[in-house]
Amino acid sequence: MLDFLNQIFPLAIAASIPIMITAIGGLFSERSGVVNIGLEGLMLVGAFTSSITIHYFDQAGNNNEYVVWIAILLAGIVSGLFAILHAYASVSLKANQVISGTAINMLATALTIFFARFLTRSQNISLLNRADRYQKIPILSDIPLIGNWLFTDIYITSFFVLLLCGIAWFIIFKTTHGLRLRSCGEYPQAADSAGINVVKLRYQAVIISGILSGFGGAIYIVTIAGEFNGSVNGFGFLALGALIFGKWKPLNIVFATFFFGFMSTFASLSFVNEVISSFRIPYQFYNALPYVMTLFALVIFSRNASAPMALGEPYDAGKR
Amino acid sequence: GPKLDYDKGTFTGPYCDDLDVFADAKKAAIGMVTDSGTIDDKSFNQGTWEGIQCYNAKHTSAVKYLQPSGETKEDYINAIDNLVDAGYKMIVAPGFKFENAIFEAQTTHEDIKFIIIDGAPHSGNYVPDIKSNTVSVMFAEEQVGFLAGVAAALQTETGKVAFVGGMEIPAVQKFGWGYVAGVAYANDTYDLNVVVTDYLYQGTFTEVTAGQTIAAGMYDEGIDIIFAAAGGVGVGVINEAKTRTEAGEEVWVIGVDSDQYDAGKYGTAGKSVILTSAMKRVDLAAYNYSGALATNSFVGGKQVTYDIKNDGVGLPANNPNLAADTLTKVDTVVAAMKADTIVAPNTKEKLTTYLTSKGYVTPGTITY
Amino acid sequence: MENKHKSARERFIHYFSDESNRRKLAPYISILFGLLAGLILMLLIGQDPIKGYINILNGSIFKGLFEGNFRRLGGTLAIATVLTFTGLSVAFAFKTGLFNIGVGGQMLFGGFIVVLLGNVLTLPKPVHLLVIVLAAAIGGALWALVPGILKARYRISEVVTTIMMNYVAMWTVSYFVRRWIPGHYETESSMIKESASLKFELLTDLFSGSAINLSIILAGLVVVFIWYILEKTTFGYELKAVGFNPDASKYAGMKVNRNILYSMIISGAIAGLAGASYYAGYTNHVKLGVVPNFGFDGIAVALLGLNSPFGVVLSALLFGVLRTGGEYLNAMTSIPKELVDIIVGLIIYFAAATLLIQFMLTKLIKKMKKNDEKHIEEKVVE
Amino acid sequence: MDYVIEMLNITKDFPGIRANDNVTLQVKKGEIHALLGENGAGKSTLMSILFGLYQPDSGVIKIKGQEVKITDPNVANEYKIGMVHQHFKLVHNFSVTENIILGLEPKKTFGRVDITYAAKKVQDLSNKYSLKVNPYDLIHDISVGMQQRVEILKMLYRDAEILIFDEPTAVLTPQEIDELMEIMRNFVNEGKSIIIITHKLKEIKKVADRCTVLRKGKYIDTVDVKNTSEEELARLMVGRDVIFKVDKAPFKPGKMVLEINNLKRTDKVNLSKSLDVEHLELREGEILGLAGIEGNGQTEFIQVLTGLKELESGEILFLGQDISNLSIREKSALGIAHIPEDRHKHGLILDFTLEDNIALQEYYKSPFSNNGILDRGYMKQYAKDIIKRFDVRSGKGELTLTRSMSGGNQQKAIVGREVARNPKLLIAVQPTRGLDVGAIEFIHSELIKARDEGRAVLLVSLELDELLNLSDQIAVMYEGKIVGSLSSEDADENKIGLLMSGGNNVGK
Ligand SMILES: Nc1ncnc2c1ncn2[C@@H]1O[C@H](COP(=O)(O)OP(=O)(O)OP(=O)(O)O)[C@@H](O)[C@H]1O
Ligand SMILES: Nc1ncnc2c1ncn2[C@@H]1O[C@H](COP(=O)(O)OP(=O)(O)OP(=O)(O)O)[C@@H](O)[C@H]1O
Ligand SMILES: [Mg+2]
Ligand SMILES: [Mg+2]
Repeated sequence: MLDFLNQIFPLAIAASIPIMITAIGGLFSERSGVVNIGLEGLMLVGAFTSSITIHYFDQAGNNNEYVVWIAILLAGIVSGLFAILHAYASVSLKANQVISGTAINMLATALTIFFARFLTRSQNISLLNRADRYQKIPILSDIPLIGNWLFTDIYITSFFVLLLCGIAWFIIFKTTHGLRLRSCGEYPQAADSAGINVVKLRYQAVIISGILSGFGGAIYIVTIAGEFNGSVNGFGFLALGALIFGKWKPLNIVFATFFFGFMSTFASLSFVNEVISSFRIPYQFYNALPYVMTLFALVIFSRNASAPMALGEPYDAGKR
Repeated sequence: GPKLDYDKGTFTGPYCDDLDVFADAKKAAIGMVTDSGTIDDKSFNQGTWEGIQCYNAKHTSAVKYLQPSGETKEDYINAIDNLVDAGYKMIVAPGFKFENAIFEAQTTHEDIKFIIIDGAPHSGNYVPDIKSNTVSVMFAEEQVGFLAGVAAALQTETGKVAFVGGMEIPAVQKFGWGYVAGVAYANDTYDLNVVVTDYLYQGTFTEVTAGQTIAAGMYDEGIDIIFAAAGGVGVGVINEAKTRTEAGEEVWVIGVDSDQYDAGKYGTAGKSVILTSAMKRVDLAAYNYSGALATNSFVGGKQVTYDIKNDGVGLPANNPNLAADTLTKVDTVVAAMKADTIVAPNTKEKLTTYLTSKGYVTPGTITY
Repeated sequence: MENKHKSARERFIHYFSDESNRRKLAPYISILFGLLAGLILMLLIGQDPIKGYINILNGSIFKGLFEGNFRRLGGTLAIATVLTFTGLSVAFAFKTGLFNIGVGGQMLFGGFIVVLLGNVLTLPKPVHLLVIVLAAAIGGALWALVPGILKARYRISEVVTTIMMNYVAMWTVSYFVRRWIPGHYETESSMIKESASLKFELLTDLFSGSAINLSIILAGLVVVFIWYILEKTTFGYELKAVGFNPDASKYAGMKVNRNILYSMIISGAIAGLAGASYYAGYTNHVKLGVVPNFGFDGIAVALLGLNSPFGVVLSALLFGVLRTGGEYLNAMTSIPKELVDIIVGLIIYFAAATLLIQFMLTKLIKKMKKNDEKHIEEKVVE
Repeated sequence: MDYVIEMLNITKDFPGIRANDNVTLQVKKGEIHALLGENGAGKSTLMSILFGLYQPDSGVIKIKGQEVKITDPNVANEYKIGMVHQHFKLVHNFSVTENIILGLEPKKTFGRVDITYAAKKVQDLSNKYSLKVNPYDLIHDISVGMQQRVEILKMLYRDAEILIFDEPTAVLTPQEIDELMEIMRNFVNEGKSIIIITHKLKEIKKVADRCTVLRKGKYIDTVDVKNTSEEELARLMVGRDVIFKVDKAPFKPGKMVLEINNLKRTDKVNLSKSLDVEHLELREGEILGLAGIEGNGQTEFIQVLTGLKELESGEILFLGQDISNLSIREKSALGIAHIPEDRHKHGLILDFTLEDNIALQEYYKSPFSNNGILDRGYMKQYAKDIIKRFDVRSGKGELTLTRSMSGGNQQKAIVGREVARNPKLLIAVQPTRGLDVGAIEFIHSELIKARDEGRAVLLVSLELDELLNLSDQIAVMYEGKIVGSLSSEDADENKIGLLMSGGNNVGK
């Protein structure tokens, strides 16, 4: 049993990290009052950007550690820029944010494939450079239990993401910037009359959501997928789910995504685990398990979760 | 304005150079329809397209593929109609999913030639009905699966190997059955005790994450070679293998359909986690029939099997990761297969019989 | 009366002075913008855009039409039919304040029930059809019931639950198909019986053997029915009221939770009908391991159709034309398939930006009015 | 000239309407300047321009003689202009302190908000002006009156010298109003200047020095309050004479309509919202006023009465029938009509047309619908009748989206809808909150009319004037109990005020 848990934890962390950081990105956007169902598309843009970046490094025979980081960084930048489309529609044009998000998803799919074909002649880009995974971390890995669960077989990018989640929590709940951000999502009229530039803040927040989703997409590529293939497998939608499941709170989101990662890892490992597979439960059951468990968890933990009050409402500065 | 040469590729496949040029071949207009995957699936859509491209490279022609908007017979027929309307004279359709669509199309478009790979046209009753303008190309996946099994059994250090399938489609199943038989053969012949510890279908060709997790679970169990015939799931498997290898473990993946050596590369030293690949030369079939069309030597109305005898299946010519000894032994098996002294099982029943003949008590924990 | 004597220009100004009329126009303008952007893109990649668009129209409608071959039109209509159902499902939920991302799953489950009953029942065709259509609606409704209950009882966002239910549908269907109605291949179910197929010889022949089927009539009926419910019945009135303002609806004595549930169920039932249309009219069996894409396309269709039943029909037709025509375009030219996807994405994006478009119209009208005023003044001076 | 603020010839257009038309407003240092006008006269717009929320289309703003451009509230802040909006601009789940410092937060390292320091500063300010707020309370936990003080603190925190109050008294209890007036005077004594928007002439008389009147967006006049009577002010505002005293027929009570015995309900969160009503009765042809300071259980009482909340024990007899367990719909069908307190949240579906909103209570019944099918023709005609009868003004008649209507007209539509149902019992909760005198006059006369036709009217209001003017009997609620009941002859402001604040029981 303990062995099984020891095995699940590192894999579950790896599986949840891309969703986690994307959900945190979504958190910024939604805390500022802008619904972002375009997370999937933004992730995809990040996945593509990182892949094409690494692809060029690969071709140049560059195998330095920083390649991956450059790719992640660029992915963030490009996704952040792409998110401006969403910000422009939903903040400046006061558009229906759901439509705009849907458009973002559609455009991302079409454009990334278009450019992948255009640049590499294939929508399938395999990569040589990938994120490093550390089997052991000095001292930390030796801590009983926790050492096995948190500091074994861990990708360096996972630390990066956890750090970002911490920073996100700090910004949103401790800083003046966070206070202002939240006020825009709750009651932008109040923010405005307090001299806060709602439009600017929302732009910032949507762009941050793009950047973090871009990181998410890139990390998906450099840890899990190892190649780009025109999709991020619905991770963006799962991130959206985790955001709601996590009641728009960073810590809860971290747990929500981890819960999901844990369940899906458990499901996948059940195929392989000798004891569990000896029960001969149909594989469809395991495959459905993460989603079913999430539904149950929602019932238990997320009743009456309250979204930011002004979520989805375009802010009309002077109602002009 | 400047033209973007968008989808006319240079992807002629790694084996194009080796293929013979057809004498007095004319220009040909060859269309292809992909099934569920994309054209760049590193698998048989890509292989087929590479064959066609290769023909194009050698005998400048008109080539085009379409990815249908859906996966139904109607969608396929629409795509075929579109290609026909656009003037393509031969349509290549890789996948058993095209069986119904080709059955209809071969009648509606009598002057067009059809190649269906991995399946045979039928009216819905699964009884092949191949018109004279159609060829059904089948592959002996079990044979190359068998070879992969032999190689795996000979190369494993831990004595544990595994098979991961995507969805249970016929081609994947045959790879798997052959693989298990190959391991059994090696155990029997070379007095080994290698176990196919895990044999499973993940259920999709897309769940990369699941592929990675499953592979991790398997490698943790001590399995060191996984034969992955699983599309995107296989991508996850390969990725896990790379990560482990870079961290110093010694684990392997056996690739499928095409030579996946490149997909398994890590670092810049040119090393790969792909032990070998169970290749299925769809490119060869597509190339050959393109040539047949262009040289007016197309003979339809039949089913053709690409197998070890006509180099339709096999391990790659270059196998940097296989030991010399393994290669020799595999070559023996190849020879025996060509001589029909080894017959790889291509159904579940035949596999059971085969295993029994190799002294296996009926399969235990594993269901094939 | 007066209108008769007004010039076209005056009528234009008069018509668009009304904000709601401006809003109605927005989708058309966004389509125009999307197509314009497509035109520019084609030019950019060195292709002839006129030929491009002609190809799209030919491939989806006209090719063969004048020789009496209606196959392409039929195919486009068949796709549009499925999209009408999924779009309507999303739109109905939207109208009542719910965002149903789970149409794909509901459609799949409804379709599964259809294929199941199409396999195991032996009935005369009319009865069989009736049974499967009803069963499809019930199947879809059942699948939507879970998010409905979770929303009504626990206030859990249907956005998450419907996403989850999509995946659950995929695996549930996969399990039961393989248990009960396995096909020749492990990845699909067996075919439904002829008596359960919505294909109708007369219709198929009329459209030269295309996929068009009886569900197009069903779609027409359902669209009118839903419109009627929403606009003409107390039930629809309640659903909309609850969607807009649950608090006030409660004050007016409506049962808010029950209405949320009903709304979700109906949306699911329509999605289930999409399943009937697709699985009994188009494919005649279920493929495993995929959630149909029509669900997500339905969101776009609904949004472009301004969530109104008739708007949905129009936008479903447009999507049908672009999808089928796009493939033809791809076959005929070296314009890539992704280009059509980009155009569709842009249309949706511009649809989101309706406000910009309305704003521009407002400005135009103002300018025209001002010009007119000046004109009149000048006249007076004369 | 020692004007601190001069707004000269301001014009502001909204699509379809000129909200301010060449308006001029001049405020002297240290004065309380009232801004008076009907609903939609353009008062809020003018103040929003001063506060930088809108830009004027033409006109000049001068501060202390200097011409300035106030492009956004930040600029207004710099000129030390502060504003308490008609609808409070407070974030409901933020603390008092967080709301006050928003936009001007004291910082610690790493951009952290220094909340302890801020809270202390807020506490100090609060003490200085005896505002009695707790810096750590969450906004949604405190009363409306307290929320207003938070708004005031927001201005003080920003060192505002010119304070704008947009209808500050509409939401306050009489006691709170008095306290507010006191606070305002303190400010003026400190040299600050105040602009106050209100519809209540009495208040203007009480605190203001001068008064500027707007009508339909146009500037009418600026008068010295001391030398101008209430009647005069009203005439300036409306453009005609206004009758203040309502005419009522003599009190002729009929059958018992509503009788409440031993009604109990415990509120675990807020005990003062628990109910314990021993006895209350209401007859045909009677207006029963329910007085009480906000938050003393009136809202809950009405919710129990109408079926929105359940009661624990006791009986509610309606025409002799116990209705305590009936649903909202059943009660409404029996003939109970309800004009809710919050018209936007509870009274209307803002995205429905007027036609649909007018049918909101009866759409399910014939003749509005038959067998579940709406009779659109009837609905339209009915809506037209109501619009005409109750003078509901809007752009496109029954097809207007209610969202685009003015507050007064929205309220008229609700009153019309409920009164026209000819209910046996009409429950009106704060029916005139925030309306101008014209609209108030109209709604009052409708309530009286209902009474004179023999209906029972339960009027809940925070405004004593309204209660005293309309009611035949006034009951006072304090901490969920009826602490006194007075006939209109016996009642006066003092007695009621005393009861409201929990003083000794009289009457009964
Ligand atoms: N953002 C806006 N867009 C369009 N019209 C507006 C807008 N704001 C106000 N108006 C219109 O301008 C006019 C003046 O409104 P304003 O809010 O200034 O009135 P007011 O005097 O404050 O009324 P009240 O007493 O109801 O508060 C009204 O007719 C109103 O409908
Ligand atoms: N977008 C708009 N279009 C037209 N009129 C508007 C718009 N926004 C606000 N108004 C009108 O502007 C006026 C002022 O709005 P404000 O926010 O002051 O509310 P109000 O109507 O005074 O509300 P209340 O009556 O509850 O005090 C109102 O008459 C309102 O209906
Ligand atoms: Mg106002
Ligand atoms: Mg008002």
